[in-house]
Amino acid sequence: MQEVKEFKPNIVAFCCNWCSYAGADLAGSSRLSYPADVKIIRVPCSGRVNPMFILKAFEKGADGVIICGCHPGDCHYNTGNFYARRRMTLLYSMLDYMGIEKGRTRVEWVSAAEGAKFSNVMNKFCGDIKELGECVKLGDIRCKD
Amino acid sequence: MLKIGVFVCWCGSNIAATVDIDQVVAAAKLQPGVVMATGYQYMCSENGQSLMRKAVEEYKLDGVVICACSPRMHEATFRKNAQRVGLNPFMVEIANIREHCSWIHKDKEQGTIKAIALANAAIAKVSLNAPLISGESSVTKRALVIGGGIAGLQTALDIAEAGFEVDVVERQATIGGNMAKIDKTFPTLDCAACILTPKMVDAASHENIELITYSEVESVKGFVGSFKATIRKKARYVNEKTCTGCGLCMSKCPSKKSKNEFNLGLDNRTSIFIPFAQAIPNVAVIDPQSCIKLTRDKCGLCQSVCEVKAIDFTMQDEIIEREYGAIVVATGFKPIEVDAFDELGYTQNKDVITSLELERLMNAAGPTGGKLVKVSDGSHPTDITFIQCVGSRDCTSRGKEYCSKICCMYTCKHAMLIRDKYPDINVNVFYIDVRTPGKNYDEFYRRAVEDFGVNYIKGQVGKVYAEDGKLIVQGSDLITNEQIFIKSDMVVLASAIEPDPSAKKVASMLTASIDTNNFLTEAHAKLRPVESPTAGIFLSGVCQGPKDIPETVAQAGAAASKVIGLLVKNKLVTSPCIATTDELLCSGCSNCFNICPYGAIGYEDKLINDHGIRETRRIAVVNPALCQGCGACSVACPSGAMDLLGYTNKQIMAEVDAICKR
Amino acid sequence: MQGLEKKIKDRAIELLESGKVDGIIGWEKGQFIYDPTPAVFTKETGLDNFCYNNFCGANLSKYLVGKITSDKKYAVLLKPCDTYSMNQLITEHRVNRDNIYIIGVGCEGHLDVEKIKRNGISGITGVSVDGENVNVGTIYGESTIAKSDVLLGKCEVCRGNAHKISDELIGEELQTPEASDRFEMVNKLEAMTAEERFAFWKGELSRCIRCNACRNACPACTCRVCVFDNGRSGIDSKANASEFEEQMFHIIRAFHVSARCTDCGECSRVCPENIPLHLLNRKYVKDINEFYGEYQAGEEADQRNPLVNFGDKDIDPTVISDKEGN
Amino acid sequence: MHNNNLKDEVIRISGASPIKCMKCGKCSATCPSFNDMEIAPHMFVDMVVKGRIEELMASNATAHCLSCFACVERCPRGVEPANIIEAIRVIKLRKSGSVQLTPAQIASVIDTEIPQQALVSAFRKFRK
Repeated sequence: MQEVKEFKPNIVAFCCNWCSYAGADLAGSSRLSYPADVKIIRVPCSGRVNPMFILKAFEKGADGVIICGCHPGDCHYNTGNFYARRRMTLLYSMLDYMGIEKGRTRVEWVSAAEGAKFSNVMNKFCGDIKELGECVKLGDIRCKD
Repeated sequence: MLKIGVFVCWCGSNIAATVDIDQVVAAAKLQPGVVMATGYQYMCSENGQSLMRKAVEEYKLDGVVICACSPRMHEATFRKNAQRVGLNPFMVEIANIREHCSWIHKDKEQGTIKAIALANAAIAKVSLNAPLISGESSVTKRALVIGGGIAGLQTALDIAEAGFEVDVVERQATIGGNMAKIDKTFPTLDCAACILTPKMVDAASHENIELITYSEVESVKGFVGSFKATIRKKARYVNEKTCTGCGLCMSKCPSKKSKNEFNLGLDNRTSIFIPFAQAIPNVAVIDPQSCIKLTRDKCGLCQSVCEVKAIDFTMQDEIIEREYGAIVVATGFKPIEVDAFDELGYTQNKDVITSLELERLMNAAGPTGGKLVKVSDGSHPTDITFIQCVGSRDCTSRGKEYCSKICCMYTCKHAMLIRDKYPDINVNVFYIDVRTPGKNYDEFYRRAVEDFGVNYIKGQVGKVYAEDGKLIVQGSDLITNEQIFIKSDMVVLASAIEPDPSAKKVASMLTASIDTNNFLTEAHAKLRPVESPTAGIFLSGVCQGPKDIPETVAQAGAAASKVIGLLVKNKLVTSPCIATTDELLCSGCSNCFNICPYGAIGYEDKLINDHGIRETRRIAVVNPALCQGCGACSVACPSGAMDLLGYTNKQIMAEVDAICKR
Repeated sequence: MQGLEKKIKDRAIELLESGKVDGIIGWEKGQFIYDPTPAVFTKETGLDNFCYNNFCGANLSKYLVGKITSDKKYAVLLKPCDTYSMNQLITEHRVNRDNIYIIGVGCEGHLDVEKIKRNGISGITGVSVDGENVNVGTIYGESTIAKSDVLLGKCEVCRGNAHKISDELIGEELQTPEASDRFEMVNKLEAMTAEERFAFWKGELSRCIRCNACRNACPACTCRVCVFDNGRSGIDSKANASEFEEQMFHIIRAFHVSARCTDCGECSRVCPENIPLHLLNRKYVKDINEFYGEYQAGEEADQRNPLVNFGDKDIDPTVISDKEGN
Repeated sequence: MHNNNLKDEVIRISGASPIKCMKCGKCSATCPSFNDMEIAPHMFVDMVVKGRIEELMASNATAHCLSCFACVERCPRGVEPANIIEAIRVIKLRKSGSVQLTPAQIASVIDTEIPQQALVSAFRKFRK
């Protein structure tokens, strides 16, 4: 009998410094657990997240990428998350259009007070990614046959 | 390659209990560039910090990674520590292995794997770090206040009291603004002039305040600490310095048919005039539109009677250029035009008036000497109906979506004052909601109802029409569920207020943002309510949102304290984590310029030497004093010419890389 | 069409002779009638080799980007659809409007020689459009073919014969072709299952040879240095190190021109592998129209494009992530 | 009693947004038929929000609304009460009587003198 090894997804979370990173800190200090598969990269603002970062993550083997920012209207820089919202909507729609599982990308608005939300979001996202399994499509589109 | 040191904090058992410190240290040592790695019980303790300093010296480290708690806790601590030993503070990166790892993962194996990934990401990032040096910019110790109403004056007085020079630019010929027109103030019913005019005098006589009236700011260049403003001082045709305000010219002026703006057109004034008795400066001004001398080159009577020879028909606009460290916007408000509400008949019936007009009619210095009479025939009214929310909370094109905030209280005040002075007058008030949050405000409203017998009707008015010499107000009473018809002599409309039309122009001049209603936007709705997102621009009074007088004065003082806090500095330290342009790559396409929330990006025609090709190109230039480091521009830039120091594209990609490696 | 060519030529000579412009950017005769190439004509070169026929589909607006620092003045020939690109370039300060003289030329739709050849016609010596048909002269005689069958892809979705910007017009009375719904193929793709879509794009993109023709022809791709050539971008690449890089390239390429793309169709026209790259751009156009209101890049100069703009009630990306179906 | 299907239908047919109502009463203040309507316009709006559609349908108030649109014109929140009343009327009409003509039967019974407009409007109102 072969032992089935549990799939451990690789998940990158971009968190804005002012709301979501602090929300993640709060989740930590409240000991609200979520899977260790989520690794957080601190960015000043969700508006700093370049679509290239997301694709790069997938290229390098990420199975899911999630972007967390301040709630729309609460951006520390006033407008950053508004721009992020448009960019990510379009990018995700494009990935979907190319047949890539849209569930692998996500944007969530998490404030500094929403430690519980952060943990819930990550638990849910990890679950979704586990269901989707390893990300092969993004690296696969140009397989010559 | 940089020499990097890695320090892994146990944080007692906070980290060490779920993360195998030794494994993290061992893994770190394998990373390129890492010359030393060690664990320590409490890195933030003095012992831990000295451990780091010693290692920096011993191994000649160029970069340091601390694997510990959140950077929001101790990043500043460790960066300061680096500085103590001569290492650039921005060569220190934190891997958050407590809040983001040890505290949430109970499985030690998983926790350790993640801690290693996070440490590797920080190592990858720091190896691409470059020393960053904070910039400095100077501060011109002078403030500009745009608007000379109660907000602007209060701000100016507070700044001046702190010892800084302030210029107040006022578009009208006198300072005072809307408050000067008001009769009494709620909830205390003290007279507005009695509390405002002393402030006006204080401002005029203050050695640090210069009042630049009858003037408008034409353009503003520069940035926080060093703004350059161009102010146009309109020709008033009267020498401000010599005019004594005796008023002789006014009594002789034959052109008497101009609408008196101060009394909202309820009476007329002469072409040469002083706006009102307590005007400051108490100097006449000539209205060039109606002056016979200026329009038809005849008359000149005023010039001949003026004993001090103050009148000069050849006077030209004057341009003043000044430098300022901070600018306060206090452009205030105006009531909206109610002409569009044709069902209320403002344009058809003289006895339908606005609340501000009622203020003038009740004011002892107003057109009727304070005697409340019908505008149409000067007779005594016996029934007066007030209509609230005219244009407020109105989503149609006629009105404003927001609540104007002050109308409930001033309507209540009017009703009370009328009932007090003329007990024979019946007063009805149509309301949707009566909103009275504020100290002693609801008590005030209840007094109007209980002690003064003002009749409040929950409902709105469908139409106002004239019948048999009376105005009929047709409205609904939602409590009794009736349609009612009230005979009235006068109808008073509580018109909504809107930002002064100049606010939009001022905001765009200052690159300060405005909302859809043209109110200026604050930097943070809760935490920075008196600052504009644009550094060095502050907000005072109603230009930021509807406010009553006490709130305006409070905000004016708050704005002043922010200005003082800025002007008291000799140098402004600018964050080094700002956007920067690669001149060789920049195409000058303006994408970054369009997206910047701070107006920090400008364009210059620069001579570029691009691998031997010398040419002048349009290049984006970031102003370090304005850039706040959000990085939106670096994403808007398609070529990657714009990048954010401290969070460069390459650094973030390196982190992604390190994290995704399996 | 020949009459129009003569008219343009005469006017061009007049402009050069009078010194009003120093050069004309137009099309030069190729070896065959169907391969004219963009060229700069000056007093020195003369206009003997100038041509304007039904194969001049190339959008010439981009050729002015290289002239931005030049103090010479150029006239450029723009078809109606090309003027959108010109407006967009002006908006982005990529051309110097003061040194450009725009001659709007009439258009009756341009032809795709590959499509003609696919109909078994070869040895082409001349074409003339006659209403709904095209008469193709060949060394073997004349044949007639329906115009709608041989139009360039971009002309099938023509946006009409109005020039959005010009200094003068020549032959503007020509009737542009009837347009079909430009989102037809995008809709079709959207209606497929994710697997079908994936298979479609895998099939298409696997042909990419990274020749960068799409990037070079695109009038919105005008960066001085492309992000994929920028050593500091973190994604620069000369040769592809991984299979992933083409798709990343195409997604990013389309993303970078989204909201700035005028949907001129040059990317697909020039692709040697016939990859329908415009379908990526057009997806962004469609999404932007649906999510943020109708927007046509280059409709006028100095518009603020939807990606450097926002609304406080914009839709949330979770609408895409949580979309029903696959 | 609270029929949400009917409520949705009213909202769909009318295209109005009763939830935007801030209960100012201006619609009723301006209504020329107020005294004839047992349910005043502002009550219509509120009752739709609460799903009390059957009561509205049972009431004769719809018959008294003149469709003068003064309430629509003057509502500061864009609620469009007259359109809501009209929607109730339409629903009432569509439910009235199960015996209806099929399109094919119409031609034989039609009076050629009937204005086209009336026909079109009848089609719109009575279609199921």
